[in-house]
Amino acid sequence: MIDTCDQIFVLLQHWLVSFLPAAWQTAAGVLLSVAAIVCLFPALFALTTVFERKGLARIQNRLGPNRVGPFGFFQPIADGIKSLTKEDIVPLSADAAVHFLAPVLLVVTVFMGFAVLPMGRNMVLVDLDAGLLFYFAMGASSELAVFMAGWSSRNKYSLLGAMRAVAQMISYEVPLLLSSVVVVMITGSLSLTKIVEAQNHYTWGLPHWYIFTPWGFAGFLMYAIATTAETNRSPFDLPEGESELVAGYHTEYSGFKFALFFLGEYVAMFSISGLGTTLFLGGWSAPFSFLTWVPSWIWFFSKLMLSIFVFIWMRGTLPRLRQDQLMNFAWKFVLPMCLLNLMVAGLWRFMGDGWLRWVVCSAILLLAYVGLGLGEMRRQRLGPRSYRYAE
Amino acid sequence: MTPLAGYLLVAALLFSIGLAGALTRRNAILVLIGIELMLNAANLNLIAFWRYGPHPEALTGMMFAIFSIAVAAAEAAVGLGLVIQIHRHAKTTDLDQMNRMKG
Amino acid sequence: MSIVFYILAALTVAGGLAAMLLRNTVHCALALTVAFAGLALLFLNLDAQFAGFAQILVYIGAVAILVVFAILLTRGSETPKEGVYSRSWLAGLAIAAAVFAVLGWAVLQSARVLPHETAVPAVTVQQIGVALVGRYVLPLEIVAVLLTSALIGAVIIAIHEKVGHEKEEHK
Amino acid sequence: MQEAISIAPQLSASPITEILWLIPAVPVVAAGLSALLKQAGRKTAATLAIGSLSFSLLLSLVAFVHVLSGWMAGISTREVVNFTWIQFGTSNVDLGWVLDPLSAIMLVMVSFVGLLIFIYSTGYMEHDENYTRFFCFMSLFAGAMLGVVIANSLLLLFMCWEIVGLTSYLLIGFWYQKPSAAAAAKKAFLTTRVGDIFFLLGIVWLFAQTGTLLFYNHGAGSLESASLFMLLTQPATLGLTAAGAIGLLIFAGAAGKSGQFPLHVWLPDAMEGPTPVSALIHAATMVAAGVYLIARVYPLMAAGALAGGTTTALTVVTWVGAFTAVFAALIAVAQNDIKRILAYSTVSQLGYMMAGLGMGGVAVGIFHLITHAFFKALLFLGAGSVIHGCNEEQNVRRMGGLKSDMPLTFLTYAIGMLALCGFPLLFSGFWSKDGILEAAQHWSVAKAPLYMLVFGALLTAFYMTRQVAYVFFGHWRGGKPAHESPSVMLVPLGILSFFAVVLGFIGTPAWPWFRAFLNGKVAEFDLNVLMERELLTLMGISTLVVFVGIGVAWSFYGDRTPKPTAPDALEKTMPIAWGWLSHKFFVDEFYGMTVIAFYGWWGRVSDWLDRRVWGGTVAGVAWTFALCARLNRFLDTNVVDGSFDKGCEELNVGGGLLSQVQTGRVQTYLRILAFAVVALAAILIWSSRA
Repeated sequence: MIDTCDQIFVLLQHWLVSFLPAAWQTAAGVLLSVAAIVCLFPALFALTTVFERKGLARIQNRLGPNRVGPFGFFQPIADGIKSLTKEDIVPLSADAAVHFLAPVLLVVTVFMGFAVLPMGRNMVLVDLDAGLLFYFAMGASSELAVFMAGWSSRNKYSLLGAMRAVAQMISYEVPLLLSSVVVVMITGSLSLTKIVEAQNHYTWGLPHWYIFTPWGFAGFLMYAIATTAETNRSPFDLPEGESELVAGYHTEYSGFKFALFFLGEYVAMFSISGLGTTLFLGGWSAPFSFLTWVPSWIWFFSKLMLSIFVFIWMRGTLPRLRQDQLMNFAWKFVLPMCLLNLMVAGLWRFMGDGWLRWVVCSAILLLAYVGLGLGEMRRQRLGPRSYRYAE
Repeated sequence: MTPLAGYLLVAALLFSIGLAGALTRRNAILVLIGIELMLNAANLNLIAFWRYGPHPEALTGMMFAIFSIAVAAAEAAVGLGLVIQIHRHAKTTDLDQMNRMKG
Repeated sequence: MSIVFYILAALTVAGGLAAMLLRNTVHCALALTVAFAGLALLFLNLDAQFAGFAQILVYIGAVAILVVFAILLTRGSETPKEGVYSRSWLAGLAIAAAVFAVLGWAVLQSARVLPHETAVPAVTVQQIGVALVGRYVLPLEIVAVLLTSALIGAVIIAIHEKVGHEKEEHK
Repeated sequence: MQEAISIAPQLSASPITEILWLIPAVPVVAAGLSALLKQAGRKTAATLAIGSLSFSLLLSLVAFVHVLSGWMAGISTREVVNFTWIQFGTSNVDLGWVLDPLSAIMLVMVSFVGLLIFIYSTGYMEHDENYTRFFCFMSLFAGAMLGVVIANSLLLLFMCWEIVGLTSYLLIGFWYQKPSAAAAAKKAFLTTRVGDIFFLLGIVWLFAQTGTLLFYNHGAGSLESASLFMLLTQPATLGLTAAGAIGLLIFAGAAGKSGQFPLHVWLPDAMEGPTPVSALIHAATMVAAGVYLIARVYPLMAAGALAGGTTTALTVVTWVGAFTAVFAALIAVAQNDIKRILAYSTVSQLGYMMAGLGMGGVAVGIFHLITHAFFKALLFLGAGSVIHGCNEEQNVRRMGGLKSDMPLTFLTYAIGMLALCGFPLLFSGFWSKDGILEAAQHWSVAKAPLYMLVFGALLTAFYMTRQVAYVFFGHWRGGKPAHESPSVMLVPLGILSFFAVVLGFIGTPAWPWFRAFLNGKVAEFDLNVLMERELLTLMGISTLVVFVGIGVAWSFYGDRTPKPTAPDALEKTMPIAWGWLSHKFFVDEFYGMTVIAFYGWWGRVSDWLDRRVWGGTVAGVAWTFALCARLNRFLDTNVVDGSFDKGCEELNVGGGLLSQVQTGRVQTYLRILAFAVVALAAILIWSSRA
């Protein structure tokens, strides 16, 4: 019974596919899974927008949407209908083809990432040997979509927003990759299912998640920072800073194309949270050994939603950074920490079992954190605010 | 035609396209793009020979391609840096106008 | 020769052609990414998973972006008045055609002795990794040094010489 | 097969043997570190040296205790760790180290005496500006010496041996600004090289014969029965077996290092170095390395000897040792420099050790080596203290009456002197020398060595008494009054004198613990042995000899205060003999007239050849070339230049034409390149088709 619950989606797929001729079964199975993903995440997106608006409202001491449906829960439906029926405006001087392709490319590359994410036991679309590499390849491609959107709009705000976004994404892709490489080093595999399997062990009822090791904890922090920047979320939302750039690279988009961008951003957030869950939080494995009877996909999605909640929480709490602060932070703090973390992971790997490696690795990371942090703080000379005026 | 010959022909075509671009375009960046295309065509050759060669488990062609990709990335970075600096200096990226060896 | 190969080859060659023929430089760069993507798919078709994904990551994720940045920084997105092809384009084209002729001739000449379908090589990423830090560790180190020096070199080349620039502006 | 044995650490080696290499390595590392120090880093240098050697001593003690406990349990310990150093073709050169009773005892002795002398040096060298350099060399020496001791391969031993020689050279010439010190250093280096060449020949021969230089390698080493048997069956020249010939060659190396006749000349001159150096290197340890080497290869030297018999090699060792013992003792009688007397005494005592080895085996020689190391180090340090106290005065004739000025130095010096003389029963020298005499008594070949050694003992007692009488009795004949040395110098003296007394009791005939330990037997305490008539006679004779020597010397020198310039008491009695003795039997002069004169003559001949014959030839060739060159210049200016100018014009024109190609257009270059590639490929394909 427990197994059936755990594998319910897999069994469902097998059952549905079994009605078809044998030659078609594989293709149909893949198609079915793709369809499920393509349906599931937009739905989750819709739900999340409500939660985000209501959560932000609670943080800012407001009520949030509460008119459409019970407690305002039908708000996304209303929004969806609105954006679908709105006029699709393409600026006269815009590059129409590229302008059209940009949101499509974004959504496609973002959804591609889900192909290798294991969402539960045996629940992975394609178990690629180089899964992580595939994920990052797709993530890197989405930058091009952002650039296309910004450039094709023929609007200086769009272009500036796109440039900012691409520069930021490239800058933070380095720590993102480096913090993930740590996991690969320890697991010895790029396959995401193998990474989850490696974490699915228990000692004294506690899981072997990578976040519970010194390098894993540091890596997770770096990863979280990098993902926040990578998805252009607050406090790294400069590319979309309304006060500076109207709305960034999708200023000139309206109607359904705008909705696609919106969808793409949120789905990117889901997928990158899913990757973080897989890499550091044990993927679909249960947090305690006595909870393993709960279906694995429930654990995956609850961890994913927890990450999303942290994203929303950060957005409600932290102010936006300045561009130079953003870059300094990436290159002078996050990157050195990531490089050091690589070394620590190597040390961890070769020191063998025992308490000593815990002490040594933690000490190195803590010292580096404090040292680098103090260095950063010292550079910040807080003085009276200076105003600059346009000439 | 064997599959290998097909891949080699595609690579040759791509190489020639890249060469033609590098020879005919005015813009320095596009010349660089042409060179990138030529490099990629070479990579395709390497991978194809690896796949259909006698000892794929030795990974020689694959390794060659991977290193070539890494080197191409470095080449692109330096090349584009040069183009930007030239643009700053001469206010143009037109190769036909850049025929003086003296700065 | 499967139909997939023909589709991918057509896509790649079309991308390459577009990259070299289009008038708008940004369009050229975008067409280039199409060619890159086609090549990556060709790699996958050749069972070189790792190389294919690395191709996407490096070329589409980095080189294409770099090209695009360079185009924007050099104001190359505006089509020049005097045309996009150099004055001696005909000679260039002829030589490129000659190169293709020679290469194609060579391939067709040797087509008889080229190997036919072989078994799919079972190569895992782990094997590649082991080879990289084992047999190929020296090239790996050299590439690492090269990348570092290229990074520094690119920064030094492209760095804004503030003092000189400001003086020019004052004039 | 050998590889498998030597690469993998042997299972039988205990942990202490595995880390035995640390004992020499740590002082060497300390030397390397202190070489990096500035001159001002005096404290650091001393701390490094003393700390590293203390560490070595600690490890040596652990190793010794390990061997000792094995011996107590009735197991004779011989653990080796071997590894392959170089591999060429099918043969390989293995290095390794060994822990057995011999090396364990030597390790403790070297590191302990070395440590005491290091501590002493901090006081003695206090005012020297090259303090750090001194400790650097000393540490290097200690490391290399310990390396000699643990080496399980003749090659490794030779390497350390040469480093030891190098440090000896460096330390003798420590005050290189003194011409005499520089000359002495050079002399020491060159003289020992003479022996080392023979040594090296022996090594090469041994390697050629046995294919290994390891001493012990689980039956495959060169000192183990299989190899020895093979060496014995190989005849060499002059009726020697290969084993005997190799043994003699190795002995030549040992003779060089241990100052045996005729290569003894460097050792007295080596006293130009600082006194702690003399004590450590030229009395206690390095010169004993030769004796140790013979002890180490003793199975090779003794190979082929039947029970109670002897071999040619050992006979040679005995005769050379006995002769050196008497010869050096005779010279020591007529010397006036306090350190020179001790130096000749050292040569003489080394002769005793060699003779002991030759006649009585390893235990007899090494026992004297150990006791001698302690009391001779004590004497040298005492002499250093005297020199320090007398403001760098070294001539015994200008001292006197120091008994009251330096009471503690006197006390310890007297203990050392009595131990060296072999004063009966209480002092270690008596027992160890007695062992040698006993061996000589039982030697089957000849009785002459016994008489020579007894005569040597008489002379030893005589010259030591003479020295002590000059230095400590009578009254002060020097310039500035003497003063007692600091306690940092006196404490090592005290410790050494303690051992100079008690060490004898581990090797008395009644309780031959030392011999039993080295030979892996059980030591039995049996006082009755002392009561045997033969032994008793011998002990009586040696006691008598000592008393006679002391008495005669006292009658000549006791309690008199001759002027420094007045002739010696002995000189008045026997002027001719005195002349010979004080000139060291004219050995140096003899060498000067023969070997060195020959080299000088040969050098002059070479110089003449160089200047006249070769130089003339070269000059002739040069002149011919000069002539050719003149001819050439004529041709150049008139014929070549004209055509060359023409050619240059052509080149200019050609360059002008070619510069058309250099358009500065990248694409043109690329085009030419591509065209060339096409042409080349076409040619290649075309030619391959044909």
